[in-house]
Amino acid sequence: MSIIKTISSLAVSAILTLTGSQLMASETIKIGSFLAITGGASFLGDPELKTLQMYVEEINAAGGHAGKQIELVHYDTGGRAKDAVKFAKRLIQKDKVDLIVGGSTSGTSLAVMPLVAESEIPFISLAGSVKIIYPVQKWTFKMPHTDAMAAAKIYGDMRKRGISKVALISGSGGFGKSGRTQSINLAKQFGITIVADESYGAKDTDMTAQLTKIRDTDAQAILNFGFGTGPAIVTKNVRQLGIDLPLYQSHGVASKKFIELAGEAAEGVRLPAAALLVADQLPDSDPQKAVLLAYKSKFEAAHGPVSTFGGHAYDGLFIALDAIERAGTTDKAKVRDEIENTKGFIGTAGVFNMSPQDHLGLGMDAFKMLEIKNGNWVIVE
Amino acid sequence: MRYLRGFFILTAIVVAMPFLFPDNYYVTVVAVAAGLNAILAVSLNLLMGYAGQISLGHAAFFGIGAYSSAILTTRFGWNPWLAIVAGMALTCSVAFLVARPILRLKGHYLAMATLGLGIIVNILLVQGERWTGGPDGLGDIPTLSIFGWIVDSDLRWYIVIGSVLLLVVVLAQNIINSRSGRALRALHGSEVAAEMMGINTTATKTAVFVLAALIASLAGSLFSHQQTFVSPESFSFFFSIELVTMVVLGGMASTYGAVLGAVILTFLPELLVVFEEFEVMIFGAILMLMMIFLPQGLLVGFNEQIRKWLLQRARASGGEQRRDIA
Amino acid sequence: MFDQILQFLLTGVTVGATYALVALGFAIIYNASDVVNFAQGEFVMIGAMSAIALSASNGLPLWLAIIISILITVGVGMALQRFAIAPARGASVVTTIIITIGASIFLRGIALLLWGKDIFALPHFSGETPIHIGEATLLPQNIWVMGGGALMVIGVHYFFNHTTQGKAVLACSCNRTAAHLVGINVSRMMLIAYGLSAMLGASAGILVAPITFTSYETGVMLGLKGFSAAILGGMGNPMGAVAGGLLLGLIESLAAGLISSGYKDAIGFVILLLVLFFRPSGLFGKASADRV
Amino acid sequence: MTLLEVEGLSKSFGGVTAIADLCFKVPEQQVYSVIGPNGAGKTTLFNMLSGIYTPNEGSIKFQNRELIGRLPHQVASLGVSRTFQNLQMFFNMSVLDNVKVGCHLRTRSRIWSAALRLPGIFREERQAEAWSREALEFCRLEEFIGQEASALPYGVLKRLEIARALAAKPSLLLMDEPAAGLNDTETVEMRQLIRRICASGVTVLLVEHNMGLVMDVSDRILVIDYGSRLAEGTPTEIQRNPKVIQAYLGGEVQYAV
Repeated sequence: MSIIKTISSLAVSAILTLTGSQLMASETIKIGSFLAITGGASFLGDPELKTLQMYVEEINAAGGHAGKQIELVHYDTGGRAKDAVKFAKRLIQKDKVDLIVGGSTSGTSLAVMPLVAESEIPFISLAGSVKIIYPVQKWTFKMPHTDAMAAAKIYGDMRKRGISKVALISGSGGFGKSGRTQSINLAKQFGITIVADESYGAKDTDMTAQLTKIRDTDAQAILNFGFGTGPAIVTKNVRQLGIDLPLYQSHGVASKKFIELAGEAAEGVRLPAAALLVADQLPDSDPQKAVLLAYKSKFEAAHGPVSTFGGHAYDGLFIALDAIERAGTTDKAKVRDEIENTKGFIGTAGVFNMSPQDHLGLGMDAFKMLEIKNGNWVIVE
Repeated sequence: MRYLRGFFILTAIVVAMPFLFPDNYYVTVVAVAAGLNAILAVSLNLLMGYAGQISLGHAAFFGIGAYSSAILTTRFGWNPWLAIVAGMALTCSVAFLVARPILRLKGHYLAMATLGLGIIVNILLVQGERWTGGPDGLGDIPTLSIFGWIVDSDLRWYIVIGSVLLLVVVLAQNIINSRSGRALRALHGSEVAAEMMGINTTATKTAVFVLAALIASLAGSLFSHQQTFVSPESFSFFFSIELVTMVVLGGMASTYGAVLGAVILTFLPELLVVFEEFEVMIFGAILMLMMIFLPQGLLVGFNEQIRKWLLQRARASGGEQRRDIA
Repeated sequence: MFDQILQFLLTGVTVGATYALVALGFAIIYNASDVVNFAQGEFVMIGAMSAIALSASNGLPLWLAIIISILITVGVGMALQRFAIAPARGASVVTTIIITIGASIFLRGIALLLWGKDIFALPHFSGETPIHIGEATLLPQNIWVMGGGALMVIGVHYFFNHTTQGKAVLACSCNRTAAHLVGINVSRMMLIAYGLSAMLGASAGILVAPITFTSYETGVMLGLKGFSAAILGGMGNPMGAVAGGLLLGLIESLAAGLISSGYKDAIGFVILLLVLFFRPSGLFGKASADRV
Repeated sequence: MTLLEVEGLSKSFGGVTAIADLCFKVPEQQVYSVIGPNGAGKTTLFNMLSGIYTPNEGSIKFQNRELIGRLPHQVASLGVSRTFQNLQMFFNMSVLDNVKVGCHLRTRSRIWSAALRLPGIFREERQAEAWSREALEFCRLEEFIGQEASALPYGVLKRLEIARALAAKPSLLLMDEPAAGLNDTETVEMRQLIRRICASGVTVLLVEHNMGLVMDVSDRILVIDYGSRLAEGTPTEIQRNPKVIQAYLGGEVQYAV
């Protein structure tokens, strides 16, 4: 009988939620977010959520933003596009948020873009794919550098070292696939030949088979696009097989976790990443330095090693809040216009200068080429 | 028309909801997802609950339908309705081709084979980037229009999905209570006896497998046009397992059980989001407990509980003359 | 070319050894109770995660952490039998499958709460200097995986064929009532079977954790691969499960190396399906016939 | 008229001979019994007659048509129905639906027309129900019509299986140990039922261990041992046949020693 009770109480609560009033005081800024808090991409969503929560709490404790309290409504998509669409609708229709900052993965971001356009609500995506902002869509903005920029940065570095033949290996997830496509598209422009094109599954535990094939090509460097355990295993396997080619990873591994997992094998690995990782190595004249150190120390005090992913949430949140302040209202159209007018915003990913043609607003200089030395990142340039 | 009694109740609920809760997120958005899941669960239940052929790969056919619609409308500019039909035709041939070898298998081997089929289809969706857009998926899928009535709002989608669900429920009930439906249940009960009653079990299994796949394909196309975006993880083996769970949770061999299971499994995560990181654990615990205490599924389980309760009351009041019932 | 193939084979065997241990766990539980335990992968995860938690954050020596984490997992396995499988006895096959799926989600949820979403690595047992066999290489940990796996397979084989307890477990699987009648404590045998299976899973998890890393979600994919391997070998035949695991590992590695790394999993499943079409009860499974 | 003619039938499983060079003829509208010790190959014979096993050699002619090479459902469609030694009820269905499945061959509707409930379906459903009631009444099972098969006692299920087989309107009914496990009263009812079946024009091929029942209802009896024919004849002839006495009693004597 107790089951029946439990279930009926669940049913009652369901009905209550169904009928419950959704009126909210208008004196708050409602920010909605859907993130991959669990699932394979949780290493993106987790620091993003922590960052959002941390700053919203701080602002509210300090009396709110421009006199208004901020309310953060967030849902976990698990990285699934279907759930992203559902939760985006929930944010828009049920929670009636003023704008959305979220979408950890490109798949979930791309999936909600038609909905965002139709509902006319500003959406700041935290995902990497260039498809999100190219072609430009009126209501969608994006914080992280694109995978095309990462590939270009890597190729630039390769050319400097005289490398022209590259073996490509990538994860079969959205990030890896998209990175692979951009790398192939850009290769010609940089005079680079792709001599191998291998891939691995997100949960694969051994990539020696793929790397053995790569070893027997005439590649001068290996480039890996992927995130999660994959890149760490690739790095270890490369060393295990005794391949001493330069190994390039993508910005998907821009966290201390990667160095910890790959251990000694990570020595000498190069990757493009935002300056956040090397904040303390920046010259004091760098305009970003103060912002980066502030974010880094705040995050690390509360949650451990910082990654660039949480930084994107920081950028998104404050670009949104600045726009609201400039607009003097939470009116969606006006806020959108102000986001588009963002100029000289100093974020963790770089200095943002948006325009109607550019909903990202970052230049190539925002990316730093890093090399892992003695278990830490060093700027090479 | 006794076998359609449940259908009329279901119709009443589906029609009443938007009036009772106008413009409500749960009715227009979650209920549409629940409706699609229910269509899938009802079709899977024909195969699994009635014919006793477990399938852990049903999402594959859902995916084939969805991607057929997506690819044909976006890349070739086909009319959505034509794309739906083409998707069903493709699903039909795929299902027909694999049905014979796969349905020879029994029990866990059948489960494995269907699981493998589902995973293979999913890998093709991920790897076939040129057509499917890879893991990032495919967007800008046009919505449906019915004689000029454009299905462009959540409420309209509710009407479309609700109608299709009711239609599928009627189809399923009609089949179950017919010669073919009895043949299905018979081969579940005893394959050899069914054969001896003149039932061509191979053909019957194939027919129900194809039928279930067709319905799944239709659901997939609708999903595709409703979401206007598809990506492979919506058709992963996790979703196949979720569908099986819906069928078993509601009560195997009951169309309404399948609908109930789908509704519960769609709404449960919506309600559990408030528990944040506890959500996964609570969801697992609820699933486990429901199956331990109501192994026949919720619908059958509840009916039995209610019957027991009535019996107890009758006994308490009726006394002596009721003893024979027990 | 030969060196390449040698490397593919070595890789295949190491990966396959993990699959084999998980598959063996499936086979043992299936043999004892006719249940396909979809929470098998979770045993792997719990073993690895608790070993890491104990050794890293609680500072226990590695060997002690390993022993304790195996005991924890065995406890989880027995609890699963006692509180989730036993009460549902007599339920249909699919219902028990859903119960084990529920259990695996539940365990994953608990792991998420306890250890968070991070990915962890266990230190290699004996260094990371590659061992060279011709042009092919191998890590010392790979030898641990293969050796540990082989030892456990032999142990399980001995247990079922040469000990009274092991035979008693098998007797329960053949005929529960008869086993009960000859004085076998059936419910205890079930606990032993689940405990043993959990032990295998945990050991597999601990052995591979230095190479493959682990997180609260690791169990899902390994469970799936283990189930595939068990089916490939023939459900209910423990040695078949081991063979199935090794074979699946080899197929994947060779497919990745020789055909296409993107489609290697698909190739694995296609071969599995082909095997089933020709041998509907797996490679080493006994065909079952209904008596009428 | 011969309804069923078996010639030179042989079947072995992995080198073990189950049936060897068996010949017999079943005349129309009679009760023809096959007896023999356990393991003599009776059920194997039934499984070959109904298309479940394929013999290694020989022929099975039913109404002058070869049965070998036909699948069970094809055999059934020619007018052969059967019951099983181990009950093969559809426990997931009601009593009425179980018997309605028996009407499968007498109805035609397909899954697609059923899904759309085309008009013919209603007629067919009513017809199937009428036939099923008829079969249930014939087996004196009308009181159970609304129940679930899983709720019935064993003795009733044995008769229900027969009702289901009869609903197919077969010309030949294979009965595999219909009286096994029945008490005395039920056995008497079963004997009467077999007689009624035969009287209604259905030829019965019976395998049974209850000798009283066999001797009482059979027109002719075939005795097999180790898969081959030992004797054949009327019950009286069989009872007097020294080989049969030897096989049965000899076996018992050996047991006693």
